[in-house]
Amino acid sequence: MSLRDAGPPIALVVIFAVFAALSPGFRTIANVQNIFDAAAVLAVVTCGITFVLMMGSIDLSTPGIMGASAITVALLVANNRNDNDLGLVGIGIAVLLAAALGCLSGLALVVLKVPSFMTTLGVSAVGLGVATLMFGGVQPNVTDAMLESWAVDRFLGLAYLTWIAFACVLVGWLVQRYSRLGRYAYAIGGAEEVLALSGVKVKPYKVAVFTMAGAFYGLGGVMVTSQLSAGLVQAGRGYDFAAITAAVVGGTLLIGGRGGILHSAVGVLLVTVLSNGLVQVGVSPYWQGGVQGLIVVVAVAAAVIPQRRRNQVTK
Amino acid sequence: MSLRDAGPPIALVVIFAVFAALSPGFRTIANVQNIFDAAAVLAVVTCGITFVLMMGSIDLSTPGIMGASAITVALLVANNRNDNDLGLVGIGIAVLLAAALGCLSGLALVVLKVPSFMTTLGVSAVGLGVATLMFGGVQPNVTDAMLESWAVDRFLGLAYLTWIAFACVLVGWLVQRYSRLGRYAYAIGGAEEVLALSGVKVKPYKVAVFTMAGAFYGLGGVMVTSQLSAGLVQAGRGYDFAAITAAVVGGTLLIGGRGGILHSAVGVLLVTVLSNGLVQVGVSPYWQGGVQGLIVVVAVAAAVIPQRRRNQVTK
Amino acid sequence: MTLDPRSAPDAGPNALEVRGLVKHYPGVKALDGVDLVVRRNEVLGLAGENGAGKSTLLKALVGLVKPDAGEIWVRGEKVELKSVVDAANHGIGMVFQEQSLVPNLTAAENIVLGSEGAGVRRGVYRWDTMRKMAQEQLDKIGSSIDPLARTDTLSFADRQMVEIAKVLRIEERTDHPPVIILDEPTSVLESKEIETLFTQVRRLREFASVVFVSHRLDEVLDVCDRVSVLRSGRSVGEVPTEERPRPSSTR
Amino acid sequence: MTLDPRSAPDAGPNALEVRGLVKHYPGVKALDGVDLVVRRNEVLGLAGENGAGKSTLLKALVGLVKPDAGEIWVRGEKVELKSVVDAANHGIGMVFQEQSLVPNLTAAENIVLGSEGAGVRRGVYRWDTMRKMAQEQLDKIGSSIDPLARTDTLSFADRQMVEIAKVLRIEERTDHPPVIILDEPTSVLESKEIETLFTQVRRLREFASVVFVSHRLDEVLDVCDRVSVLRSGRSVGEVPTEERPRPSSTR
Amino acid sequence: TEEAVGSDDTAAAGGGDASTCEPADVTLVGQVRNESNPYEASWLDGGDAFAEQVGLTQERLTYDGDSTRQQEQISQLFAGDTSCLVMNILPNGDSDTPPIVEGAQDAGAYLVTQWNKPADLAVTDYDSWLSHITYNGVESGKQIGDALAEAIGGSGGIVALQGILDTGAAKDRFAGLEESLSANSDVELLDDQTANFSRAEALEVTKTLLTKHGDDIKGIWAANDDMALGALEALKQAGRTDVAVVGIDAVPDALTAIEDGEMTATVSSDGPWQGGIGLAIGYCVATGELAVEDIADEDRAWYAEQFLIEKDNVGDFVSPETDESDFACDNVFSRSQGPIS
Ligand SMILES: Nc1ncnc2c1ncn2[C@@H]1O[C@H](COP(=O)(O)OP(=O)(O)OP(=O)(O)O)[C@@H](O)[C@H]1O
Ligand SMILES: Nc1ncnc2c1ncn2[C@@H]1O[C@H](COP(=O)(O)OP(=O)(O)OP(=O)(O)O)[C@@H](O)[C@H]1O
Ligand SMILES: O[C@@H]1[C@@H](O)[C@H](O)OC[C@H]1O
Ligand SMILES: [Mg+2]
Ligand SMILES: [Mg+2]
Repeated sequence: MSLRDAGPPIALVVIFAVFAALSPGFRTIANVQNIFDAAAVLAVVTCGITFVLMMGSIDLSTPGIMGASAITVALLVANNRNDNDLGLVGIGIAVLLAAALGCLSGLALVVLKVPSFMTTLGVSAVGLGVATLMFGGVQPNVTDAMLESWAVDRFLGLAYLTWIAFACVLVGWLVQRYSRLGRYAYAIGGAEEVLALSGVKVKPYKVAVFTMAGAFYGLGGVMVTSQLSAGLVQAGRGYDFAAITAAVVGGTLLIGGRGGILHSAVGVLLVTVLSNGLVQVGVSPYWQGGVQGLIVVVAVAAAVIPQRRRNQVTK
Repeated sequence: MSLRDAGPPIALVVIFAVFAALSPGFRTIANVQNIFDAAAVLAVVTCGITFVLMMGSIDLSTPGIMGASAITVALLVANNRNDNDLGLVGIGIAVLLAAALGCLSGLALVVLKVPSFMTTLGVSAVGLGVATLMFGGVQPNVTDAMLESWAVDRFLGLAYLTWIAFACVLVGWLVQRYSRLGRYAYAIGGAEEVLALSGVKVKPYKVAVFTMAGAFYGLGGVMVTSQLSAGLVQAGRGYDFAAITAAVVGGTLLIGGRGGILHSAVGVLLVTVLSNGLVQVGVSPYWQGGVQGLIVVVAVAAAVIPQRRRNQVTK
Repeated sequence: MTLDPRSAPDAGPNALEVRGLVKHYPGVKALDGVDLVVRRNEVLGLAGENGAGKSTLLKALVGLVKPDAGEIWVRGEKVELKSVVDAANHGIGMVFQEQSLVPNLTAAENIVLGSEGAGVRRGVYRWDTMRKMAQEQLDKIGSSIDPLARTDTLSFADRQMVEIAKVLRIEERTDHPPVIILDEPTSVLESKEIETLFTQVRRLREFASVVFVSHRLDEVLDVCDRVSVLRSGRSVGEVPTEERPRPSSTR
Repeated sequence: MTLDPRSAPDAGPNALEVRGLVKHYPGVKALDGVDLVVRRNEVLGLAGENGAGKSTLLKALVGLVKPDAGEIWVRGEKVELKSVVDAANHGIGMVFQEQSLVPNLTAAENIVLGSEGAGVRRGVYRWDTMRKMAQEQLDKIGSSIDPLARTDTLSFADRQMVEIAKVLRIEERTDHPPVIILDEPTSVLESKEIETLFTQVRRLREFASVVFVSHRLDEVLDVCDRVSVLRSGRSVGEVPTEERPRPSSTR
Repeated sequence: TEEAVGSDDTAAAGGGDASTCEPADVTLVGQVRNESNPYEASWLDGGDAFAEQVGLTQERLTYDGDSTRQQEQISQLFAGDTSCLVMNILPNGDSDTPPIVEGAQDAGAYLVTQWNKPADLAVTDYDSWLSHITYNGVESGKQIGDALAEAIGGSGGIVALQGILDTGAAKDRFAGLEESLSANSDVELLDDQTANFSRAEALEVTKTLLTKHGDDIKGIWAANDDMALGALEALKQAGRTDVAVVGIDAVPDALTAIEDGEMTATVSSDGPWQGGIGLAIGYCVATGELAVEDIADEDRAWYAEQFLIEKDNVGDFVSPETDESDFACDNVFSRSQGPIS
């Protein structure tokens, strides 16, 4: 890990230390577990968006895709709205639907050549529309024991969902490090035209990256459903910015070609520690939003100091 | 106007014609006036964000700045919460506050070298925080006759607010065409490093652009307050994406250096015609979000076909 | 495979032949009916003043420029080269004047990019294999860089080596020796590096034909078997280096 | 103003003097103690093989490269040039090998960029004045392009003219004739355009000193009063063009 | 898991009669979405008023309509001292309620929730979850629908502004409107659109509907007062004074509008009372003045009394003061309109 990559982990340690010093409640084991649990969904979503950002694209489809997946899974596993009881298969279908929506973003990007900012915003609207239609006015509540247990049962002090998040980070890291998809995504962010010169057709990889990202968001939607025991259209609200923020805070640039899953994971922890710590320390809710915004800006500033020039592209 | 710039106006005409053919209600004079009135606030906000996008930056501070300005103006003109009655001066102060918040985004960008994506997100949080503090639990209702009349009184069939929007577009166009600020903003998007080589200090211009954008958002917040006769913290909700969408739909690129106020104005009309038309045609509310997302994507696709390569940077 | 009667030499068709190639740019005739012959396993120098059309000609040979008229024959077969990949499939590869590597990938990945072969199995990287494949190419040109270094951490000269190693991989695609084109490879190198490069170019001749472009006459004379001279988009002569008098230069 | 005894010629101090300039890059000594004298109102050629250090030297003269050692004297005054603006304020300007124009601005804006003077009053553009100012510069070099055309709609050659016109404006900043540096200005021009450029360079001599870099010997000989030769970062000679034998070239 | 925890764990849960708190040891927490929503701000003010009444202060929490943040804030409360913790919570949505309830049960805190609860989650399965209060949305939708029908003389066209489509409140209220429509067969629903409970969105949508249907519109049914107020602005801007408007929530601006004759009716959901009552119930149980076992099952999940407010009775509601006697321990269920069906 180069010096340049060391900024965010150092910031994480510093912020953690400051909160631990300020608040006894913060430094308890229970609270640290709490932080990991709270970070789980964001971590999974960020895994997906990291690949997109690595390519130099952006993805705003998260809320729509997560909403669609949340409602879908809630209606397919055991629930109070219908007699479905598909269990894991239902979860699989929800994730597949999410992947299909992600694929749609990617296709619109490469076929219509619309910037990802617009295609993903469009797909988000479509996802929310689909979710609202399926929602049909009655909250589907999950009664599926397995899905419910994911949020409740613990292993080594952490909720199953948190372990799922760890697994996703691991998978994401393997993809980034050992798969053609991951390496090409990275290369697209570095020098797309060189890939084309070398005879690599980049379009399928772009579509594949958006598809994979969609799958991660879909899993995120499932996880939210497990936490809430219900399928919400709003399951993904705010996760678009939160995930981009986490990735950027962790050192993934908005111009592509830098950063990666581990960077993003650090970013997720940073953001989560921050919002947990502010409450623990007792910052008034009036101020929390502003304070959090400022700290994030400062953290990013600290992180980009060693790489100023390159970070300027979305200026 | 080159062929490349003709896409969005053509799309506007086509979409307008389609709705006019489908719905008799759509093609009435009253509805066209209605569309202009409905576009007014978005047009003003988009004026501001266009300069930021032209520079190659992005701005997500709109909701916070508009909220702060809305509450401020409502508390400074004649209202039901206090005895202030500052009239135009109150409006001026609200716009100045908004400009100061915009300035903050710009300063954080050039001093801390944090990407504008993050600084403006931070400033939005600060603005919403300030607004909530001032709001203090009781809706300030505006009783100022002048501010109220802006939304109600008409000149040549259009509300005063709509004429204000026309004035803003005109001012924006003059700034873009005839001021050093506007031309340099454009040049920064085109080739920032050349400006530096030529001895131009670009930082003050960046800060100035964000400040000017803030002022436009502030005026937008005042206009919302006039329309609702009340100062809402939520006055700017959704205007960040709506404005970026409008600008992009109109042909302003997210990489800077292209587009401009007139492009954005066309984009604003396109977006407004779309949401008006969908209601007029009677598309079910459950479908509208999705349909609108799709049409926007297609409209952007149509608009970017002549300029494919360059539009790819936020890929 | 059509044998071309005009060129038929003793040892089968030429590696590459260009006939009457024309390319217009708005306002410029960059190529005005160029002819060029590249024999097998020779190092051909391409000389000519700035703007003579050298780069344009070479780009046509690797499918980056579509000529307006004229023909390209590869080993006696008339071809149409629509892309770099096309050219590579015909065994023609080029090291560009500006570098074309992905900066944030490793040297090994850049070398095998687009033809990873056994280095990637079912989409999964086998770093060991890939390293070996790259090492093989680097060994050919005698470079000792670490194949797993990130490209943007390498010196300019080393990156040049990576480019050459990458181009050399096109021999995997054909069953005959490739044609390797170097467009002003020395312009950014130091003299020690240039020496290394020359050694490598001479070594290349054993298993490839090489087209070598340079402004520096001494270079061309040093390393080439023959020199073709271009002026204003036309061929104005073709001289074996032995017959050519050593002209004075600015040195 | 310190008069330098060593160089003092008849007509006051030299326009520009460089003494023992040294610049290291990682692994390369790009400049190894270069000396250079530019007299008033002369066109000085700068020759030397690729990598000789020409561009590095010139960049030091316009404040883009900070030398590790050595001195730069402008009209008998020792100066430190920290930026392009610094250099311009001392009357030194350069046309870059790669172009440095803002593509989406007009030619006129590019020409006056950063020193708009009367073209902008209180932040407001006066397009008429600006057009006239630009026209004046373009007239000096005999270019007939429309000052209000967007730069990216111009041909490469015309953009080159815009660059030269832009650099010429530095004479506004000093009360003495400027030093204009042209780094390989012909490498991308067609011969007709080169002719025009030469005419303009000769014309420039009347109100400026010019440093002209080119690979092409005939060019240098054609247009320059003297030629300085660089090799491996050192000056290896300075020849008035009349005394120099015309060497053969690849032409 | 609910059953096990719910029935046997009474001692540990602290909700039973075994443990009583000193009044001074009680921590009062009120949590709503936003301070920037007048109704919700008035709720927290009501909580403050009650706290003052018993010599305590209320901790005001807001989570900005963000479910994750709500859960986080609550789990942090549970990480502290919970033995005398009293919480009056507005869950963001139905699905946010179960984890809050489970957490309270585990922590032994005293919890009252309002508005949102999954239908199949029974308060009586728990003893830390003291009560759930809501208003009958179908009823309110119907009441204002009927008032609107009457205001337009029993016949004519109306348009409906729905709330956020994926909330129970929006759905129930619209169902109430549909009931009302079937009873008033001469009233025709010309159009229904969503304005997402938002004043600004309602303004735009209403303007468009006004041009679409013109003079056919005699009335506007809005699923909350914020939207009704937006619609009023649209009418003002269109120069229309002949259109009746109804809403729900009884926010101050709506009451003023009714007083002024601009708006026809709204339904009270008494924010200050809601903010106080939840804390009052929790406080009474925590201090031992009320035992969970003594709370009747029908008072564990109940509809609170709501009033149709029209011009003739608006005066009674204009300044919604909390009444101390409402919060007396023997009076906390006095506003019940019966159990949630
Ligand atoms: N893409 C292009 N568009 C327009 N003109 C071009 C383009 N590429 C080359 N030219 C023109 O074509 C002519 C030949 O250029 P080319 O680059 O082939 O010359 P060259 O011999 O490689 O020169 P150098 O020694 O400078 O590399 C020049 O006049 C050049 O300006
Ligand atoms: N920014 C840099 N970093 C590292 N080395 C550099 C840099 N710029 C130039 N060099 C090296 O310095 C030496 C001199 O380069 P310079 O560009 O000055 O030569 P030149 O005479 O202009 O050559 P050319 O005729 O190719 O333009 C070369 O070895 C070059 O590789
Ligand atoms: O403002 C709305 C309110 O009227 C309703 O009671 O519940 C949902 C809220 O958002
Ligand atoms: Mg060339
Ligand atoms: Mg050079």
